[in-house]
Amino acid sequence: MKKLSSIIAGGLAIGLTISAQAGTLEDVKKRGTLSCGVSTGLAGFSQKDEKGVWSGLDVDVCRSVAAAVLGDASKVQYKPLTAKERFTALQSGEIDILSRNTTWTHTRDTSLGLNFAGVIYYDGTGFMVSKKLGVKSATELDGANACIQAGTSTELAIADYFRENKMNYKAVTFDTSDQTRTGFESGRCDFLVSDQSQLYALRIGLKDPSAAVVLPEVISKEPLGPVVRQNDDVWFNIVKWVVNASIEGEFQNVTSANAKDLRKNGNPGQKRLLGSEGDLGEKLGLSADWAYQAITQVGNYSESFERNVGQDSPLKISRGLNAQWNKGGILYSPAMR
Amino acid sequence: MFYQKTIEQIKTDTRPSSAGAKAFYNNPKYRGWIYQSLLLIFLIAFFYSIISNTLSNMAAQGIKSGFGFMTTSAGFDVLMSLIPFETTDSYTKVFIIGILNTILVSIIGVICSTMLGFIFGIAYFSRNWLIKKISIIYVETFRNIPVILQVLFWYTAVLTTLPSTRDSLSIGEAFFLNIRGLYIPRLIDEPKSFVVYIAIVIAIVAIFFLRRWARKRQDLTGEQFPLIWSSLGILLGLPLLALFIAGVPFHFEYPELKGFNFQGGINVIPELMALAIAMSIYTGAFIAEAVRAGIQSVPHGQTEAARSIGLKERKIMSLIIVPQAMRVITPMLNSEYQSLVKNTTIATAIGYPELFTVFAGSALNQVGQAIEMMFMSLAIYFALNMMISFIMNQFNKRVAITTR
Amino acid sequence: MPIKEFKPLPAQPAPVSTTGPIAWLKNNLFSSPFNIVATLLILSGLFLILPGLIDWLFISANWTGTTQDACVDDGACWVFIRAWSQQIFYGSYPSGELWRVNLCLFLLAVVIYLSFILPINLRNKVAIPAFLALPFVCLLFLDGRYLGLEYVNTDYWGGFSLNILLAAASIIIAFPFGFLWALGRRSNLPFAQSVSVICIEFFRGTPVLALFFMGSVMLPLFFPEGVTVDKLLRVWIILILFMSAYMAEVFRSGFQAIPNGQYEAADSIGLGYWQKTFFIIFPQVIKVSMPNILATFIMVFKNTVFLLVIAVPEILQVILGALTNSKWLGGHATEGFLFVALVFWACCYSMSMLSTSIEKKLDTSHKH
Amino acid sequence: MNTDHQASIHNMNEDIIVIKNLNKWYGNFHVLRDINLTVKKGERIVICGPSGSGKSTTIRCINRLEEFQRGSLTVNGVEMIDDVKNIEAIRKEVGMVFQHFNLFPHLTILENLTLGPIWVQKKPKEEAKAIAMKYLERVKIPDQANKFPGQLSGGQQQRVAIARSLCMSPEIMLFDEPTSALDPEMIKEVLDVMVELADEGMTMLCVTHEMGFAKTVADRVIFMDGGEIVEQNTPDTFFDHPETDRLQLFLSQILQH
Repeated sequence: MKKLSSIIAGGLAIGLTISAQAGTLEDVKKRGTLSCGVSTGLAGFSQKDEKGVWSGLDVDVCRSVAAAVLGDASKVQYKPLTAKERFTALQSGEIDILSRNTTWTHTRDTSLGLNFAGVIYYDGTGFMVSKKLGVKSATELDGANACIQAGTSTELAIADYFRENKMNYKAVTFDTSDQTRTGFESGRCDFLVSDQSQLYALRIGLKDPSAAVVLPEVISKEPLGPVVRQNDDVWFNIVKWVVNASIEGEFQNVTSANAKDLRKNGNPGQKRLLGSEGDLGEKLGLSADWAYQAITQVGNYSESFERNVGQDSPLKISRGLNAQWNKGGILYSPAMR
Repeated sequence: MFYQKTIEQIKTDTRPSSAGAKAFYNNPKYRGWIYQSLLLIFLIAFFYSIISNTLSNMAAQGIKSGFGFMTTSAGFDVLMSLIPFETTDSYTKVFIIGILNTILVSIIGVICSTMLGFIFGIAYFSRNWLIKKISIIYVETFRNIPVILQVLFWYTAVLTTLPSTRDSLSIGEAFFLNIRGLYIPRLIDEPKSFVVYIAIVIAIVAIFFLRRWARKRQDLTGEQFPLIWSSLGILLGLPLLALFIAGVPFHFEYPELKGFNFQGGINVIPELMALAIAMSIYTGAFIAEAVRAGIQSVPHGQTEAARSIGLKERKIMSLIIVPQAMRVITPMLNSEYQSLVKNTTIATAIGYPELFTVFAGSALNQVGQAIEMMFMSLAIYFALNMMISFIMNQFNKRVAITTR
Repeated sequence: MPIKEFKPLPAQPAPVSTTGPIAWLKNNLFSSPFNIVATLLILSGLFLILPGLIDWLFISANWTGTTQDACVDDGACWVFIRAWSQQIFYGSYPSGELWRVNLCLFLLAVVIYLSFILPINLRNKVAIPAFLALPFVCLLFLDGRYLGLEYVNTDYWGGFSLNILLAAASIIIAFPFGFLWALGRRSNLPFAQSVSVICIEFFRGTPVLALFFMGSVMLPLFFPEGVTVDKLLRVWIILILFMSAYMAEVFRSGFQAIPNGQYEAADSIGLGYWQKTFFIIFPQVIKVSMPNILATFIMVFKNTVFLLVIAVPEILQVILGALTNSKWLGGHATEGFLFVALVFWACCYSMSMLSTSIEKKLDTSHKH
Repeated sequence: MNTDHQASIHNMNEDIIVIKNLNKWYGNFHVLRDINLTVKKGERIVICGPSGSGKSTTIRCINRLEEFQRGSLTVNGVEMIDDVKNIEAIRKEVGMVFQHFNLFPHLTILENLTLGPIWVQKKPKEEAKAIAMKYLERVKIPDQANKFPGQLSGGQQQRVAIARSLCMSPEIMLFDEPTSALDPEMIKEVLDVMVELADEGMTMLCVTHEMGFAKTVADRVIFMDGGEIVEQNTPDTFFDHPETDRLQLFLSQILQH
């Protein structure tokens, strides 16, 4: 009986974690892994393959942070979360960082006890319609049915848009984005509303992708980025600057392939970023090679983008807004000095 | 004296062994109170810690509390509602729409699953080998597959088999069936239409009296009256007569294809169809099993005895088998209906806007007050289940009295 | 009068018209006009559906390959299932450590087998503790930390093995809880009784989807700041409470099936309340409740699929995740759902067969 | 009333049941082999034999609770064919009492009795009740009319079952081991009712092991074994001078007890 109860005690202890109040950085270092909240499955952003390996733009944020903090991009513990539980999971301390295509809004930033640490993808709500309908603009959609994923900010955005334009619509909501695609494909609704990033993924999934077009209208701003808990500025800074380092890396032409070389032979800006000059890492409470590790192991923003959602992926999303500021986009990293 | 008082308790609770009965903690009465006090202390501590933790967590996370949100505007659209709804309407209205939609699909589910269950339950006893096998396959297939898969399956099946809006299947220009659902004409009242409604009421009352008259007549003369057919005749005939006397005081609002969708008429959305089909088939399998068990619980000798006094097969069923089987079936029906109501929550997988999808789903995501909204939803499910339980218990009493 | 010797008439074969395939057809398929019509309708229905179905399922299905590109034929793309099979059954559990999951499944099978073959006196002493220890032993093995094995976080557990183990671990722990609640409901202590009734009715009246949702969103609020409870553990707690309520009702009807004489006999040999309950009543309640326990288990086992709404990587969640992978965006939902349905059907059907056979064994009453 | 019965006894040369070459199989098992039996009106027949010999099956064929495959069966001039109307007509002529009574547990005793008269014979309720009470008095339990079967003893239940059959005023009564599920003292009360019935001239076929009843009441005793009729004779000859070794053996076995 004694043995039994000790087994029970041991068993129960496994699930319980009491995090020290010291700070996320110490917790992560002590644990040796980064706990990262991701989506249960979102093509190009966070997806698992047959071997159980996670990949995607959202996932790469976590990998970069793990590389910067722990020196190893694979030391990430992925926690798939639904839209409903994502903030609770972060607030309760179950995850260290939430990187789950979450739109940066005023309300979320100010009232939930959270901080958004940057933007990794400038998104917006868009429409996809069947080519057959011959619709050229969203303003022609009066009286149509809309396929929407339930419980997203899209649900509100579309209601606002239609009210503003004095049009009617009928919302057909689905639980997952895959189901919205099925609904759209079968003709249950006339158009599909979603973040543009998803529209491309959903379009690829159609039996005949060329039969659908994405309309030019973008009816809302949806900047997506990683989120951390409030009142932990050390950790907030780390995540913020890891995101920036990846963007700066692209700007400075530092890639996973040439980082090693540039660390020795690069210009001062590159050297500062890669830690061979200056003390940027130290100021964050990390080792000097924090950004070097992140870029060599995960790649700069461009590499990550093209690999996951861009030209090297099945989604083939063009950079658009998400290009560097000097190339027609709005991606702009604060100065790395 | 003392022992006499507590003898009931001793019998069912504790029986002290003769040794050690003196110590007060061995006294069953005190022991019971000790257990209960410990339980009470535990519960107080438990709830106190939960409530204080929750409050401090909510404060830290900036979660509001209270029911203020009920009056604010929802801001999103609901696919289907039995009452008029605008995106600017309040969450209270969303809540009511959710309840109504839950009740709607539950009622459809209860009726259809009962029909399916009885048909397949009785089919098990068919002399036709194929029918019997189909009954077995039906029960064993559908009750052993998680209902959520069945909902997804039927939804896919419904969506893939129905034609697009432009190629709707139609009967005349009144009934249309397409991927957006079933469109039927809506009946619009005119001033004189009350005549028809009165005729319907009269017909129902008339049937009630006809039944009594027919029973009395049989008691007196032994002659049987074709009650079902004559009732049907009255139920259809009287309103029809009134309809023509009043000069057809109705007109129809026909569904019409305008732009993307049909406008007007009544629209039965495919989500409702898929959910109702899945619920009916899934629950029907359990009811069929209950019906089978109920009929099997009636010994074969009952049938033989009834045959030997010359009763016809149909009368044997209605006078001998069914009344006896019902006492086994009724309690099972009660729990199946209750789980049907609870299972409607999986509508969230296909987006039928019942309570859980629309209120504990969409609305909760926008408002974020999980505790209030979850408990409001749960209260509704409890209320619905209690209602079912009440009705079935009344029914069960009637069955039980005549069985003994 | 001389006694005649009785010579039985030789048995004759039954007339051909009453045996043999034709008679069988006549009796079972075409015995009345109604049956003839019904049979023809059913057969024509089958002929309409079956060939296309078989063609899609088997003949023009794609069986070999590892990527979506291998699915060239019109039929089902079983390559999808094959490629994802490890995820479907084990989730992301590390490939090298799968033996631990298999060990747990094996232990579960062994304990169940033991509880059927052991003599009754050993069953109480061996099988019950083995059952109760099993979930925790499995926990230690799957987690690995405390046994010096590689640590596998619960986030990596998943797939169908998770459905099985979670359901089993829940029902095992729900046993004592359910039994306590049932005792509470029967007891004469008014407070204990009402607490039990409230617990039972609350968890029986709540949709399981709502319970899971509460486990994922509301439970974290109940713990003090800084304390986090693993999601799987929260789910486990919810499942245990949910099942306990159903088990309590199962036990309650079990109690009612036990003849009063048993209580009196236990009293007469001077056993105390708890002794009486555990040594005399409990084993008998378990025995008569066995079919209902299995039915409850089947119900909860099926309900584990609902865990997908809170992103627990059980089997259907794996399928849904796979459907969103950018390399598999071809819409293989049908194949995935069909496969999950088949897996569940096979398990639940065999369990319900087991339940029926136990019921038959238990049913010693004579029916006439 | 009595004169009526006397008349029917005198009218004993009228054949009421004629069974010719009756053969029955359960699947491939040959249960009834060339049964030939003619019963005259008012005749009282006891059938005995070891279990599985086909006694019950034989009498159950008479009111078509069992089908047969070959041979012919005529009841009161109506030949049994595979036709619903025909079967109903025959069942109206034949009452049956079962080993396990088979009363309808959800109906009161009175309702059990009036069920047939009301729904089959389409009699007014009051008339049906009067008939029921008449027969309940005959089986000596009119005071139990409003109870449910479960509240009665086995013997009372069996008497109700007999009364239920009599309410349909059948020409023939079949008894399928009516006493074998009863305690000894209850056997007597049931047998008494049966003897009374026999005295009134009812045509009776009775499967029973009550040899005393057979000796005192039966006009003819039939011994069956292996699905065939081995011997039939008057009770005296049957018991005192069995013709075959099989019957001798059977008698020696049951009389030992």
